[in-house]
Amino acid sequence: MIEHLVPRILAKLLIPFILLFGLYVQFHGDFGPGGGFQAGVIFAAGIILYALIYGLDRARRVITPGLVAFLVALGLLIYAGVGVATLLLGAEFLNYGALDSHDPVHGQHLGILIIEFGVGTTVAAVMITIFYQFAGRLQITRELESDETDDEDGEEEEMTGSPQ
Amino acid sequence: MMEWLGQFNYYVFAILMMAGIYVAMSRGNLVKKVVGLNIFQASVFLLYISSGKIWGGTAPILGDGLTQPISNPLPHVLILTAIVVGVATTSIGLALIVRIKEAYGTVEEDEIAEAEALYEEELIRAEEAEA
Amino acid sequence: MSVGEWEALINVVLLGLLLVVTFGIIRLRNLFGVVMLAGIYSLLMAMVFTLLDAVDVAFTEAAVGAGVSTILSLGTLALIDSRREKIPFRFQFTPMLVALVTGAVLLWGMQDMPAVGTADAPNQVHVAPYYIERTPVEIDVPNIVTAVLASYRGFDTLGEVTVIFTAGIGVMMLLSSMPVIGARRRRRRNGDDQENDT
Amino acid sequence: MMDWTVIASGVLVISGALLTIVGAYGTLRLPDIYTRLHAASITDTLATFLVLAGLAVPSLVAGEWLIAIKLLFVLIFLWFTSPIASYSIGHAAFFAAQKPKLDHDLTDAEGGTA
Amino acid sequence: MSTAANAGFSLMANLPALQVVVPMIAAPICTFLRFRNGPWAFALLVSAATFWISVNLLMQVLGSGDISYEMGGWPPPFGIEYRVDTINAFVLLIVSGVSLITLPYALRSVEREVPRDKHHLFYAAWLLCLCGMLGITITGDAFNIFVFLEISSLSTYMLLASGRDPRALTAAFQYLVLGTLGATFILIGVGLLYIMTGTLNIIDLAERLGPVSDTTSVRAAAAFLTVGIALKFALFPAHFWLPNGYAYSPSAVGVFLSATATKVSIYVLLRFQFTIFGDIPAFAELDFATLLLPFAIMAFLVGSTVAIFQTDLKRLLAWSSIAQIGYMVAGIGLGGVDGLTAGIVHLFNHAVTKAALFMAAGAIFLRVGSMHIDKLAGIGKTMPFTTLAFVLAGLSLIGVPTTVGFISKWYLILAALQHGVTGYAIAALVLASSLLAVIYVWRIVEVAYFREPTANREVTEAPLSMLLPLWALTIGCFYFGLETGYSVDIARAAAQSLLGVTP
Repeated sequence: MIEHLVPRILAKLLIPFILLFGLYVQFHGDFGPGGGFQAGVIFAAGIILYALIYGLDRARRVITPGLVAFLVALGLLIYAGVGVATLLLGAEFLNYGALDSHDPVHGQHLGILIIEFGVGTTVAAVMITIFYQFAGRLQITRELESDETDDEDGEEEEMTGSPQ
Repeated sequence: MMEWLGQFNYYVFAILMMAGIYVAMSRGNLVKKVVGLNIFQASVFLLYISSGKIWGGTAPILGDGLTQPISNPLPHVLILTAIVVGVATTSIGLALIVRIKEAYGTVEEDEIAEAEALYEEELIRAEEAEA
Repeated sequence: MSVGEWEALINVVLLGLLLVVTFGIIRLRNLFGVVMLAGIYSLLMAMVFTLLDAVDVAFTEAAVGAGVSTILSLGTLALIDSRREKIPFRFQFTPMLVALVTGAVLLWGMQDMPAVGTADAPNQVHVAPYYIERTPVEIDVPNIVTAVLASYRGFDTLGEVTVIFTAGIGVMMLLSSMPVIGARRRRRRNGDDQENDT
Repeated sequence: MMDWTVIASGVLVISGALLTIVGAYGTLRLPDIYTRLHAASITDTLATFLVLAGLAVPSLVAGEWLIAIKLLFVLIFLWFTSPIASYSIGHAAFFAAQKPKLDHDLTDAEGGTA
Repeated sequence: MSTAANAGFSLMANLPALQVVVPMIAAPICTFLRFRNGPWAFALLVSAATFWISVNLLMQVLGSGDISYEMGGWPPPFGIEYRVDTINAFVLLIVSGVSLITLPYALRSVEREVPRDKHHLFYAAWLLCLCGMLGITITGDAFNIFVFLEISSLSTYMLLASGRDPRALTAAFQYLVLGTLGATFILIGVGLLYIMTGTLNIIDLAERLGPVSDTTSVRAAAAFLTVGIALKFALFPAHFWLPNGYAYSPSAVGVFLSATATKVSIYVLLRFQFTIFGDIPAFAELDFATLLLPFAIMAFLVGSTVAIFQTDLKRLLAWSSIAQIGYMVAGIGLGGVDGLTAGIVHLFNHAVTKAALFMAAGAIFLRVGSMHIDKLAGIGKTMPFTTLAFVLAGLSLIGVPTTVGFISKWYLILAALQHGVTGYAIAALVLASSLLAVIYVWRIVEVAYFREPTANREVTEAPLSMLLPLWALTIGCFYFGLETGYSVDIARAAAQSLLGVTP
């Protein structure tokens, strides 16, 4: 593999800012354009850039596929969990007003903050997962194809299992 | 000036939609089909967003001293959801394409049909050999 | 010219560019180029959305359509190792008929639709004013889109998150097991003469 | 006062737009990937600078520093990423064994860059 | 408004939300369960819970009328409303019931046909599919239908492609293209309605359509909705993905989808057709469901004919499903209380019959390892219980009296006979199609009972976990054929409420 020195240095410089921008979009969504979904995509873009430049294996060591798979489910659970919490507090599903018994408007703020965080988590994790799957597949296919030219028997035909 | 523009956005939507349907239905290459679907879906976004616009209005973000009318926020919300649905469909579609390529060695529709027929023949032959 | 008229003019220019790009996508056979044009299409769409006051949507379309979709498509192209459509552009009757009929129904249906950008269209006077008036009181966030997205229609958004979750586990399911190059190998062994791909 | 702002920002934006057109024309007409890249990078750096500067002028005059600073961030970001993108494309082209087209009919191409 | 009710948590009052939310929350949890059979047991538990909820909902609706539930506490046109009436409570019951009865069966089928490391994802997709279909059914908001439609579609693509047979992949992709076209058509239709009325709530929409009902836009919207939904339920010209999709995906998926997916889409058609456009006089002469009638007739003729020539048992059943979709749409297209009753009761009856048939086919596939008809020779002797169930359910498919299939066809023909000469022709075509069904069911019977087993491999009876659900459904075919009190009465009540006729 060729050493991409220039992009590497630039990525080192930019990735923190991309992630920071993701967080800004996440938590500034109440005031300007943005919100959990956009933030998740930007955050994932930062990680994907990292994986593109430093290699998939290194990215997987930093953010393991297991963790990402966990986050995929976690985000949805956070969102739905808020709904369940409001149910248990005696209001309708997703009625955030119930989250604060004194000030429904504050309850709404709180609810929106939490569910946007859930949205961001799931979106970022799903984007990273999808990228990992496609990129990981590419890696494996290349390896298999280079193996294939070596031996002629179709031993790996029945092979199943996870690439990770 | 505004009059002749009346439904220009909707006309463009109709043309883009037709283009999307045509690409998705006519092209044999699966990747191009997915791109066609993307065009098709994105054209519908144009329909919704155009319907929410007020000329001379402003984005639905409240601030001090707003005097202009505010464009309708509801279509924006709906389309945010639709965009997400679109990318979700695209990713599943592309993943399926990858699997199809691995199984049949091609992403062209007519060649897939050939490979599928070949696969079926082989299956029958294998079963006969077993029996 | 008023602000609204300028907006309408820029709108026409951008939509014209959109049409040109679409035409390019239809005609181009190089898949790499098609994917890039699809990215440009999304970016142009995002610009149109900005103009039409849908800043949140524009943001998302730019990030998703021009960003994520393009990356995924490029990844797919790398995986399927195919750069060019086999069949050149040619006229096909049935799809054209379907497209034309759909378009005709749509154009027919548009006759009675209110013009774009008018403030007294039905959808500007029925539910939308409620959101615009009540958001400062009931939710108290400046971005009305966020208020509607997260609270008034929060359940739609929960559905949206579920959709993206489904896509995530779908891709995991489809691509996580070891690739079975079996069929391709079989094909290669059985019919060597069929090697016409790549 | 007002006119001066409009003229200044207008000149900047329009010259940026003209440069973009030149860059686009060059990208289309030049013979090989390296020269095309050259035309494209003009659009990336100078043209964006001019356009963004043109946009910043009115907000600076009106004293809206926040907008100007945001535009500055955009500019810095573009100045970092665009050259890198050009670099990466050139790099990839070089390793994909793309040869510059030196034997091409140059008179045609020179017409494009003028 | 957003003020919280301080009444405390009430399970019964929140059933409409829980109906959808329980499987939705269960899906991500399911992805955490990696141990053997864990995901399956969990999905079964969740399915049982949703079934319990839908039974209670139906009882509440029958007892005290329609239920309206405000998501997030926002009043209807502004927030999303869940609205349960007789018909969707009935469909909810079918969907969750099928899921509950199919899951015990799925255990062995999935073990064999889906790689082990994907089981947690498979069952998560199952739950999402269930959640999507329940959401489509229960919601009272036009855009919410689209969202849940996509949840169920995406998970359906996954389920179809989850097996090992590569032919399922192409079927899934074809369905993806077609399904996306269909869903986007629905989106266009909803958009046009929204532009004309400014609302998305179905009840509010129906009211506000009155003044603008004479516009071309509303008609175009109705056309887009009808075509979009027809693409979704694989009506005749859009059916080509279905045979391969059902035949080459894991058996349990075929059972589940054939019994639920098309039913839910047909419910959506009913909902748009009658609740939204029902009161509009302009639509009296141009009824879009009636325009579907020729396609429906083509569907049952072509479906039954092609089924005869199939050599793969599951493909045969899938083609027969295409025909059955035709019957349902024909019932709706004929209109009137009888026609609608026929359509709705056939939703239920076909769910029971086809689920039983696909279960039997899946059980045979598990033991024989092939679905080729020649390989099934003598199966009546080696797998007596499975084959007997298949034959009995097959009788119901044909429409022999005392079975549920007879009930549906009876009402369908009754409805057709009210339409004069064309009606007689349609009734005759229905009978002809039933005769074709006799032929393809007989082919299986002939192979299964009157040919000697040729395979030298030992074929044993299907496992009990498959036989029990199979026989439960087979008995259901006869029980609901004799005791029509539940299905027909509810269907008739639903038809009357859709048409606004007081009983």
